[in-house]
Amino acid sequence: MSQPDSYTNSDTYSESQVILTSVRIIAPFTLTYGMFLSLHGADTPGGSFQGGAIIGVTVLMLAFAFGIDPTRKWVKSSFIAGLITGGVTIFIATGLFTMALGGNFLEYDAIADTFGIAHYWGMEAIEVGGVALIVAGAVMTLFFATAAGFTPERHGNDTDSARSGSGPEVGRDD
Amino acid sequence: MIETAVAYTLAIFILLAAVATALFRDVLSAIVVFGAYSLGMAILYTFLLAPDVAMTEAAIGAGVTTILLLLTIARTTRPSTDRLFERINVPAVIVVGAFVLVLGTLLPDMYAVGTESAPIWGEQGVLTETPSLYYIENTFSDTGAQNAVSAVLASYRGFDTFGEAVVVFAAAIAVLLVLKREVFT
Amino acid sequence: MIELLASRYAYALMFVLMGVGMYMMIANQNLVKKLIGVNLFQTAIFLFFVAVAYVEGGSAPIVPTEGAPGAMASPLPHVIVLTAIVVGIALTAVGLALIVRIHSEYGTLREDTLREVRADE
Amino acid sequence: MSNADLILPLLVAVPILMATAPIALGLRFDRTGWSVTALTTTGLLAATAYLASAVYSEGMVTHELGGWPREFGIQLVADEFSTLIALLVIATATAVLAYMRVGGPRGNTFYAGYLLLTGGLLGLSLTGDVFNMFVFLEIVGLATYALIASGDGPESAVSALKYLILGTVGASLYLIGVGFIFMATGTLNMQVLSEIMPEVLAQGGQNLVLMQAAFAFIFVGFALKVAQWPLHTWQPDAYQHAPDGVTPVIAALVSTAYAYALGRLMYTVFGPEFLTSTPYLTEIVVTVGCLSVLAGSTLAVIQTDVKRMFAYSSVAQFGLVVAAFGLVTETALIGAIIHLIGHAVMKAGLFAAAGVIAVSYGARTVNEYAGLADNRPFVAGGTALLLIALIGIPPSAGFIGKWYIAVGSVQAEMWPVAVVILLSTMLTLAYSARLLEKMYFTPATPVESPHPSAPVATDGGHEGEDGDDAHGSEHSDESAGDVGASAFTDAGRIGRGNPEAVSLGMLTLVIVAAIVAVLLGFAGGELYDLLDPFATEVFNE
Repeated sequence: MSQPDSYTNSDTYSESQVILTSVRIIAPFTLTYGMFLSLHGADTPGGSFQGGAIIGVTVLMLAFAFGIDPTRKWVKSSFIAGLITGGVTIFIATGLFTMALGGNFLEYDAIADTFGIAHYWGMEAIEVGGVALIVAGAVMTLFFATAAGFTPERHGNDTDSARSGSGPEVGRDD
Repeated sequence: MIETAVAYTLAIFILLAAVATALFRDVLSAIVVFGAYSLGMAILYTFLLAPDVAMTEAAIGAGVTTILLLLTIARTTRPSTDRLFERINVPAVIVVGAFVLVLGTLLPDMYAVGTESAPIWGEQGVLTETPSLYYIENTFSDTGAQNAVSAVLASYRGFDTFGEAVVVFAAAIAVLLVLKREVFT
Repeated sequence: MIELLASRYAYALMFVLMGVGMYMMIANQNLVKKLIGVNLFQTAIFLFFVAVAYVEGGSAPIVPTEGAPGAMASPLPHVIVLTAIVVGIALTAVGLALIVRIHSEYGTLREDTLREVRADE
Repeated sequence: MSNADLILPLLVAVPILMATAPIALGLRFDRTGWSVTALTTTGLLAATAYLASAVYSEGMVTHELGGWPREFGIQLVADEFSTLIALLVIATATAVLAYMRVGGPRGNTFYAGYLLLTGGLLGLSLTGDVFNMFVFLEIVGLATYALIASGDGPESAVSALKYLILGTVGASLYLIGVGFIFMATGTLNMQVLSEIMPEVLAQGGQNLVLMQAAFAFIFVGFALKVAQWPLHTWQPDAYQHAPDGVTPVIAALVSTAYAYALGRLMYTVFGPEFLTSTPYLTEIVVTVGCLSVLAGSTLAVIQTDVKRMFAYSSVAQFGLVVAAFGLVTETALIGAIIHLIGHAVMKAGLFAAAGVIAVSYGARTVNEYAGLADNRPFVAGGTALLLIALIGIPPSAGFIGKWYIAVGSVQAEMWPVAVVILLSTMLTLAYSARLLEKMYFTPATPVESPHPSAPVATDGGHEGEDGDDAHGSEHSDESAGDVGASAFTDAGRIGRGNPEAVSLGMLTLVIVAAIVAVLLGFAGGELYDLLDPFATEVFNE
């Protein structure tokens, strides 16, 4: 199952030296800031939603500066899929783990009672391990999918397919 | 007092930005003004003691939303503009105006902004031990976190956050389905 | 009247913003602008919750490690708004993806043109 | 049954956890979606059945998430009402999979979306917190928009966008209602709210006005989501243009879950006392419901597209449910719940039948149904049975719901509702009879191509393969998709669909739905007894 890797939207960015340089300088900082926000949300304003979004936006900045195609080649589909599915899995696994220890869903005190780890770390687990990953992955997905746009793979026969409305013809190109 | 004055000014700025967003004929201009609107909102939130919300609005409302909107018009067309503003649709204005006026009749019954004698603080209502009071008093001893918003988000109402994470996941899946892509493009 | 508006300015602003959002959904023919209208409608509600949580002369809800916390904004509505903002961006993103697809199928973003194209089929 | 409550979070979390599986596995394998989904829903069905046995023998089961007391945390609640809806959701989600195996749509992201929809619907039915309900409303919404847009035609994207905009406005109005509830009481928990409502009523004044405003926002929001006239416009488009495999799920579950949420809020949060004591409230709710019944039925009669006709019929049936909610009597409330269940079963069957007929007979409009009974006796029989149930001829699912609602309207001394029920039955008879007459008494005309524009050449190459592929050997999903698509070109060529493209599972779904719709007619008394504790508690608090 492979989609054609052609992106016809190189017109969405301009290869300006100023932008390239500034993104090169800014990107490490925004990435750090995003991580700081994710990790430090329990005591100060900010948290994993904002942090994850900023991490995602960093990748978007790179895409704007270097073009969407090259960025897509660095950021693999499996990486993005891993971020999102991993985040959801960690989140739910935390909840199920507390249930396995005899607590309720997401009752971190069950972990605290069994392993002596503070309640606090249960929150960190779902924030950093769950939400931040999901948000960062989703921001990238939303951006790259929209940038790639909709490429109808059908043979330009609208009256027919409008009536059929069933069975997307996936994978015909391979 | 100075804070109230700033808040009023911001409120007026936000209102003007919203009206400009509605009336600009050029979509690009509307998007830019809408971004300014979101930033104005974010600043107003900091004056209303909600730094977490302000940061989210700035990062997501002004940041990600604007990027996605810009990307969309880059992927589609931008209609040529002959006029600066849209023609005002009078029937719609009348309908909407009536709607706003009806809602306005609710104002006298709403509690004043910033008052502490409101049901959420256990006064003038039925409940005396409200969740709002409980969270502020017990967040640190219950969870060990100082930011009460984080504590409510991740612990007391962790299930809401679960739902929120699922919404984000669902959005990613939905975009792939809508654009008919099998893999995470 | 003036006093009423001054003490409840955030709610009044919320109602007007809801009206502006609704106007955009009804009157604007461009689908992107309709979606911005939906967004505007939602942000008005966020303002409502933040205003409900606000306490005059209070502080942001960061509790001290020791001692009794003073007057503070309620964290609960803030959490609600955080969730709602994320829900809002999710809906916007899906809406935009739909718009991109509609544009590549019909070649237009205007609702009136779209109606004509569909009627022709 | 000390640990039945642990099932509650699992019912929500497991489908969502499993939704990641098709995506993760999709990186390595092509087609795992259907199997993963089928395993998950079957397992959940068993768990829900276990939960139901606990609830109906020992009463309400609750789970306090995070171990926090309900005042400060979020609670999941399974009572007689929500358990029934959860059971309906998971049973329907499992059953419709039988259709999708061959009928499509397919693809890993599609099944991820399908599992998200299931998890969202279960969360929506089990949550006991008004804001948490908003979150699940949006999960359900997002998944629904995506599933509708997974259709091939460009129309499906337009209908999905229309639904997205109106659905978001509906959910936003609900959120404003939540804000007013919070402002007036300071809490978001449904049970706490139901306990303090009498005091709010006694106190009166400002807080009561805020609660009335909250009700107004919530009711308008749900009127949009449940597709009440005149806010129903998104629904016919959405149902018509969704893929044939998706429409049964959406028509049976999504609006049903929204109607459940409305009922839950009206009766648990606001309570009968609030509903009857607020001036004009019941009259308005009943009027909106009755207008939807009449408008929906009338519009259904004049439709030519069968899926669209059924969609308008749904507007009418949900109107009946909303009107019954507005009657505020025990009998009407139970009648509304039973009608919700019955309608879901009948519409799942009817839309599945419409899909089967479209694929196997190439018929989508009423006129194209001519001669169906002679050529496709089984699916025609199933459709006929379901239509008879929909009209409400006893004994059938459609009859008992209407019967209890009518009895409730007499108890509430709202005679016009009984008259509206009678009128709607006549109108339902009118459009059902049109279809039945075509199916059984109009001979099939030798067809000149109904869609002359369909190019014959495109799928011609598949003609030889069709027969083999349709028997659905394990690896043939992909080519089975071609069968579905080419069925229409066949229809264009010889005026008939491809009977081979219909699997046993697709046909079974129709027949089983028809049988269940009839059996429910006999089980009216039992259902009433199951729901009676809920209604008694609501009305005697």
